[in-house]
Amino acid sequence: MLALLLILIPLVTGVAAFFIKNEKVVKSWALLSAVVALGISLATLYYTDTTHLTFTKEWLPDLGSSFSVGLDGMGKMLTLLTAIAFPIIFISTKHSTYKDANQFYGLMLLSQAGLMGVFLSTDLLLFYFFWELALVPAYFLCSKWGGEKRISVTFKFFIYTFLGSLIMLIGILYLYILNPEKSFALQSIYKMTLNNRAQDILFWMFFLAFAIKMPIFPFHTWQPDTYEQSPTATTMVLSGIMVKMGLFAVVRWLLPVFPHAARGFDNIIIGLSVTGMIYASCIAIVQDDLKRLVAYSSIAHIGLMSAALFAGKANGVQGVMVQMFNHGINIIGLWIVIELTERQFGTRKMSELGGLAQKAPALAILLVIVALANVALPLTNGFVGEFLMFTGLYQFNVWYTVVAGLSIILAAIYTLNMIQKVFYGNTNALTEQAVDIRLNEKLVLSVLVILIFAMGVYPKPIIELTQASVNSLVSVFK
Amino acid sequence: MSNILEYIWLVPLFPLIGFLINGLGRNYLSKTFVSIIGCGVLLASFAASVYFFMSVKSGNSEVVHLFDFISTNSINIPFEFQADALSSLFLLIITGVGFLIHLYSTAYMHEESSTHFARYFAYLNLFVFSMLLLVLGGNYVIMFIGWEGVGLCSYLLIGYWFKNTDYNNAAKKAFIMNRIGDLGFLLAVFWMIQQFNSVSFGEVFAKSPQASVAVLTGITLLLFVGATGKSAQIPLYTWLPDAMAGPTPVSALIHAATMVTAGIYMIARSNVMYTLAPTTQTVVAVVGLATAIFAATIAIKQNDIKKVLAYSTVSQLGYMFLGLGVGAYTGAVFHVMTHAFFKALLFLGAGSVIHAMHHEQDIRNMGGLRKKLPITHLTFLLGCIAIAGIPPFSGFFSKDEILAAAYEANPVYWIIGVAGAMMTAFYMFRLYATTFLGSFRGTQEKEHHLHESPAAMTIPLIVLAILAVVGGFVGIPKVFAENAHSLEHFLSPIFAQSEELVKKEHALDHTKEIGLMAASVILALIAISYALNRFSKKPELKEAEGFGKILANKLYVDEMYDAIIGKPLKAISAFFNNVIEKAGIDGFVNGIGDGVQYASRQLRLLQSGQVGSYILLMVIGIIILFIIQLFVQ
Amino acid sequence: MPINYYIFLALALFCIGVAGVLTRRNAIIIFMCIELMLNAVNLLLVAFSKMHHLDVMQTNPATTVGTDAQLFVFFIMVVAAAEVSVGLAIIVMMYRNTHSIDINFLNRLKH
Amino acid sequence: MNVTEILFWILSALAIGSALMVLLSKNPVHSVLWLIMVFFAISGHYILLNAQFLFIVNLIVYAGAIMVLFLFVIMLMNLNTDTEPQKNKWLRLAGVVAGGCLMLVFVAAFREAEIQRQQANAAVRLVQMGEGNIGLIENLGKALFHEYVLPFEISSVLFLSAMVGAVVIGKKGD
Amino acid sequence: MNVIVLSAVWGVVMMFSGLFIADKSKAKVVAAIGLIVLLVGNYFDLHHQSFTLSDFNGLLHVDSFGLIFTSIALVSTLLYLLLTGSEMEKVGNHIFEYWALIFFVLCGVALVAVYNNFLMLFLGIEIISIPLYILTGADKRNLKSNEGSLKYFLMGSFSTGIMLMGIAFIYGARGTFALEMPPITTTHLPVMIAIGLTFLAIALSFKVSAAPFHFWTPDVYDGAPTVFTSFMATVVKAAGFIAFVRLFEVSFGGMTDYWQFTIALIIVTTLVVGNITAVFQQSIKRMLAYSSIAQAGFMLFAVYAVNALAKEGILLYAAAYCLATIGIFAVLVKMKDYTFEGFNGLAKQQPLVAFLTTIFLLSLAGIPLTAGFLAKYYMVASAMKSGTYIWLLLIAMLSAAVSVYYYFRVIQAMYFKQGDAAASDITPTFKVVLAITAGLIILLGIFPNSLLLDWFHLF
Repeated sequence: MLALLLILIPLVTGVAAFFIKNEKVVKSWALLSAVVALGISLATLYYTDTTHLTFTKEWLPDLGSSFSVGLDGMGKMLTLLTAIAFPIIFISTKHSTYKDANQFYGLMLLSQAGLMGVFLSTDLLLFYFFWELALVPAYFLCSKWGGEKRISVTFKFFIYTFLGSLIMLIGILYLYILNPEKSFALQSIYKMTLNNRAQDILFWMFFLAFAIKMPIFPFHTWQPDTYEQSPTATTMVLSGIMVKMGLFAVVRWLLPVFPHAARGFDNIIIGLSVTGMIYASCIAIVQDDLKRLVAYSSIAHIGLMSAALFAGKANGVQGVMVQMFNHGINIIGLWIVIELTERQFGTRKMSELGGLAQKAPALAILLVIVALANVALPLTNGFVGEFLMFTGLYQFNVWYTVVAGLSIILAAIYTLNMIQKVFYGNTNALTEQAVDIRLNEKLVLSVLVILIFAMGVYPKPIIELTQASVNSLVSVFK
Repeated sequence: MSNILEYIWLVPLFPLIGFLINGLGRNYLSKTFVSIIGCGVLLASFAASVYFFMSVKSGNSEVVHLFDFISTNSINIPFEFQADALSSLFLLIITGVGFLIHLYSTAYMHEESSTHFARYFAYLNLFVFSMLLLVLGGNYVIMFIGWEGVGLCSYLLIGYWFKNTDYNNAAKKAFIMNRIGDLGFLLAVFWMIQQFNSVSFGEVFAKSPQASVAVLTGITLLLFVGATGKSAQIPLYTWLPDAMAGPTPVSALIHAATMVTAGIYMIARSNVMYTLAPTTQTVVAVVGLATAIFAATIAIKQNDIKKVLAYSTVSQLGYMFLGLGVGAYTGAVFHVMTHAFFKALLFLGAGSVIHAMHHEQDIRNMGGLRKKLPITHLTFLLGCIAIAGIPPFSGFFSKDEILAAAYEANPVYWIIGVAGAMMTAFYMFRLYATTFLGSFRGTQEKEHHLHESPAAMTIPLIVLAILAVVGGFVGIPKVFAENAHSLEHFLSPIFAQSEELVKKEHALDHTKEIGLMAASVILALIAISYALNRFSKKPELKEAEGFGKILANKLYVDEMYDAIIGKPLKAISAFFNNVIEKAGIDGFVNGIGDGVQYASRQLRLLQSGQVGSYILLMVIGIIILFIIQLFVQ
Repeated sequence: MPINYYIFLALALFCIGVAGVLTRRNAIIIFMCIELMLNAVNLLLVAFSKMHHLDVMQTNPATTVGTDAQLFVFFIMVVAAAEVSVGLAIIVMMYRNTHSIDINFLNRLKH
Repeated sequence: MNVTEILFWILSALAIGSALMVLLSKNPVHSVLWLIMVFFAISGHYILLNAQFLFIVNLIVYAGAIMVLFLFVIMLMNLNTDTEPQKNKWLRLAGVVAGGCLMLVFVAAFREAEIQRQQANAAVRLVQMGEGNIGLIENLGKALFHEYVLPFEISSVLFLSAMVGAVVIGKKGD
Repeated sequence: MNVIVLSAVWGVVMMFSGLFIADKSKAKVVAAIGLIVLLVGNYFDLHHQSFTLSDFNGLLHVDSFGLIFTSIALVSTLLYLLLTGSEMEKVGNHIFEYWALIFFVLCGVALVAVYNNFLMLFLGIEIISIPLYILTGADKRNLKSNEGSLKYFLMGSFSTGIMLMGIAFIYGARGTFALEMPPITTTHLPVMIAIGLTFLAIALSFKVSAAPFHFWTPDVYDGAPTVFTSFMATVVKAAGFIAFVRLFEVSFGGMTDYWQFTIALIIVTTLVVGNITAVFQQSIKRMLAYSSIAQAGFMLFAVYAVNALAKEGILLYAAAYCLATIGIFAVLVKMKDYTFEGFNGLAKQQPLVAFLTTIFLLSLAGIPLTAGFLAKYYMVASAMKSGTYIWLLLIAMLSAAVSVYYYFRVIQAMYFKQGDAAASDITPTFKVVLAITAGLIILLGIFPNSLLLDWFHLF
């Protein structure tokens, strides 16, 4: 039942938000809804019984699909991430003004509902529903409140990801046809034994959709543009949570269902991921726009996660679990900083900024911490995940690790460049009048920083939360 | 009752508390309070260290399990501390020297505004915390935490004056070069996990003898890559001279006494693996020796007081690696200790000079400071003598132990080593003479303002000077007195396993050893006297020429790196960004869109508006369908 | 008569009708060609009707098999008549507006 | 070759020839007349097939009423000239070629079927000529008002709509 | 069967009420009453209560498939009437006649939904076609309307000829016009059946505007008065599909191996031509014409698959497609400017209308939670169930992605572009009916079973 609430609350409040005309009220409304969702999400951590964590209702009997949602460790972790992210986003954007705020917050909540649904569904067709449902509000958010080139850019984003989803849809159907039980239920699909040829074909159909969503090189080109053009609140959702959809889907729907194909194509995918890591890191070095820089850095991080996932070693997969959460936290932190910077100076160009550390020390410190977590400095949350992922990748193949490891260095280069260009050095005409961040922003960032350190020093809870998921996944590879 | 060493976590806890107080309260605390906190936590830490040291000295040692850090089904990496001889010795050095430098800093940094002052102390405390983690860590991952932590603090402190772009660049360079090394370290850790399924020292070392030599060579080489980054060895040494951009006490603490010796600590800690991998040992020795001589050569032509010391540090670190490479682990650790004393002393002395000179660092503008800064002068001189290896100063004993071991391994090592030692003596006394002897070469105004530093600065100088003088006596070689090498005795449990594996006999007889000592001392003395003669009278003020110029430009290594790595990286990045990303992948994606648009434009021309052509097309369609239906299938 | 003769004849007429539709520009002539096609169909249907009738009659002389096809032809004529009335009305309307029934001038709607 | 066969060939040749003339005549009125010729020929075939009712209907409805309507409209539009602008030569050629190809495809298909039939030694399917009473009005009438009363009624809807349509389209003034 | 009779009768009623009712705007009311009567009649039919004779000599086969479709057609027409009915007054004076013609068309629609004999198919299609030729040309002064009408007529008659040829050959092969055909036992399809089948496939492809027999569609849809385009593009087109599916299921269902490839080719051509050509259109009306071609490509999957899933699917698709398209046309007809630019900034002027239009567009694009998604899903699923041409499905998905391009251009224009879209007389009633239409789409997208498909098993 709790699982159902996690979807319903943002859905209902989201729809309701459209009818609240007062901007202040709608902001509070959205925040309230997000906080309630967070509370429920926290409550799910407490329960382990299925009555609280699952919900099933007959839905499309002809098609063998039912409305069934449920939470396992990984699901809890990702819904928690989603539930944490939204209040943070709402608080941090409290001072941003959005035209038609009711629509903005309504759509944000709807996208939350979609995301929750993706993480919760235990029915493949339902999963597909939510998969798309998360995309549509994002499209509107980006297109309406985005930057100058928003229309064409988000359009590309939409068609690109939609195409991937459609191909997955064929795969879903094909899988259904092959399923003797004629059911979309997770358990039923897990029970299937597919022949190798079917696995190979289906694997790519599914993987393409997930690869575009994550995104993995070379399917990533929608991403920097979209991140750049979207309103930052949406970018947070996109990069903090939505990319996790791809990874989550790989864990939930790809690897356990097509184990043979996953093993067969592991080198190709890891190769792509690792290439992407280096490639994206290199590109990040020459970016001038903060958002693009973070976007490319995200591609590099996702590349590592994907590589570790397909390596299929227990450590690596565990690392991915940890990192899914942590990357979400970190990148949201980065976006908040960028949002704050942009709101104040109206630019994201690093070449136009500088010397902010003098004027806004709190912002600078918080950014440095988040940025360092992003480059996986030990004792920050980024380290635990990356360490485990590299360990897993190493067990798979040394050379991938060596090449992927270069990204550690490259990440340091672009991150430090960013810190230096934005925060250090002397102020210029633009940044002369800078003021430090407000209390609510400090609060939000502090929460993130506390999470960063808490997860970095004592990652055990999250490891234990996801351990069962890891075990079942790794057993697939054996 | 549980072991008292269970409480060893107190040692790093104090600086952490100091960091938190100073860091969070930087806008509210007064400078005095910050100083008290900053120094106080170190003092407390030092006191605790002494206490634990005593406990260890009486044969105690313990692996302290604090909590589970990364513990999955397949691997368990606890947060554990290793309290034993090696770490307790390092604790002493770090907290002791650290305290002195903190104390020194209260005066040195007094001009900073209180916010920045607090920030400075927060960073310093954080650094000490990280360094303590590094040496206390009971496994490679905890060590790595400290390892990266000190790199970070180094970065923060080098770039402390963040308004200056050059400083920032130096800080960035330090961090990135460290990261290159860290990658090696990490790969080694991954390898260890794969090989031993553990990263805890005890387990790894216990399992090492069973591992193949190739694996151990690989792991140790990768670890050594990490060490070259942190300890500024060829090829990753160039960040250290640049790191002099930071405040001088920082240079003293981080870039001379503690952080840069992390590599030595790590290898000494991993001595079992290194002993089992002779190839790596050779590599370590050769790299160490090469760095020693290479950096010494460059140091000869440097005119910045801190740069000379920086290259000297690089060079001395090279000696330490030489020691590690030839199996003289105790010697290397011994040299770490003495080096911490005299190099910290020299840096602080240099800081005192810079303080007096109002941030003038070029020795060509100094001279004759002997009278104005008597305490500084005297302590600096003692430091110079110590580093030059003149008995009975500390540097003599430690350096000699390394050189003796090097001779045993290969006499060529010794010859080159001694040549380096000679150069060390030469450039140190060149520095000394140019700075303190002769007459003042700066402006009148500057001369007028020259003054001895306050007590907070001179006391550390004096203490360190005493240590630099007498520090060597903990390791008196057997030649002079049997069993007088108390350090060796103290550290023996750490290296016992290695000793057992090698079981080498001391081939060097005592006469020969004394002969070698004498030779090195005499050569050093010759170099000293030449330097004193040459530079106290007419210091080299003009620009260097010829080979000297190449040396003065640090052999153009930075430029070379830029040409080999920096520029290609930028070019590749730009290529990726502009060509592959924009024209290639994105071009392809957009091309599909454009293709559809183009197809649309063309295809709609079929819709010509002419019924005749419509029907014609339909009939053609009919014919094709019939052909397919009737004949193809 | 073998049925193939009728089939070929009907198809020939049909194809001539198609060719006529394709080659002429006058809307009325095109329409006439379509009528030609319909007549080809009619002929074919009647032929088939008699073919099936013959088949069955050998076993059952009183059969009425084949009646349906002839009725179908009747309905085709009915529909054709209705179609002609509407079609010619449209052509006339067109002619009233443009004074032409040349289909080549029908190109306001395109692309 | 009996009379029926001779008549079949003559009528067939007449039908095809007249049909071709419909295409080839430049003057629309001539086309109409040639088309009437075709209808006559086809009606002749109906006679041969003993489809008397259809023969009559074809003559009255088609050749009589419908063609007269055509003729009437052509006259109304004053198209009684040879000046119909010709289509583009290539398009005309394409039209003829397309029609020919279509014919070719069918001929080929039936040739193939014929070969298969011969291989299978199956009998040639014949058409009943000149006898049989299904084409008589009595038989057809019965069927029409028994089994086929539904389409018969429904065709009235068709006529109604055609009627309404003619009014809507043809009525002047709006 | 009730509907066939009632619609013909009500057509006559409409004609005569034109004589007695002077107020043209009352036509709508009479028509609405008629539609409700038809719906009631159909409801009774669904419960096996035919007002008239139930023995059709095998000419009709009244089943749930046909009757549910008839209901869909009637409900769509009713919504169409409520949304766009009053726009008819702008076309010309003969409102009552227009409605009469629409009722005749409905008669044809009801006929092709339940036919069981080629004769009835032929008659049904003609009854649908002839009034449409007229309605296309209803705007007599408008040369485009004239032109569309003539084009439609010429090509329509041509296709009639083709269909008749097909029927003739099928008859030649079998000696009966009944629809059921025994499965083929020989290795080759008999040549006459092959030819007949292909001719019929071509003729019906023409009716449902599948490429390469689609050429009439854009011109006719564009030329016809928009009110009638709306009707033509939805109810009539869906009826074509029902006829198509019925024919291929009952007659040729036993020989799928012999023609699936042909249909697959038609599907691919249709999807590619429809979607790609739609991309470059500037007029939304014309874009919708091409989009209807593209949608036809999807609906053809039901013909391709001819299984139970396909039949359910085509019903759902028909409902989804009719509702969404009627909705969009209802909005379009209110607009001054039919180009994409004409919609710029509509969300500002008419937020609700823009939002509902968005739902229609999303449904057409096949985004989940709308009926359009499930419809497409059923189509693909049925195709997958019956055949193994996976490339066909891939092309379908690629073209669905392309279709997003042109549907979303409208959304972009409404929401993200500046402009002053001018929409005239949007009444509250209009909004309510539009909202009901959109609501139906959403409900169908979430609960297709209880709303529509469960009826299927009733019969």
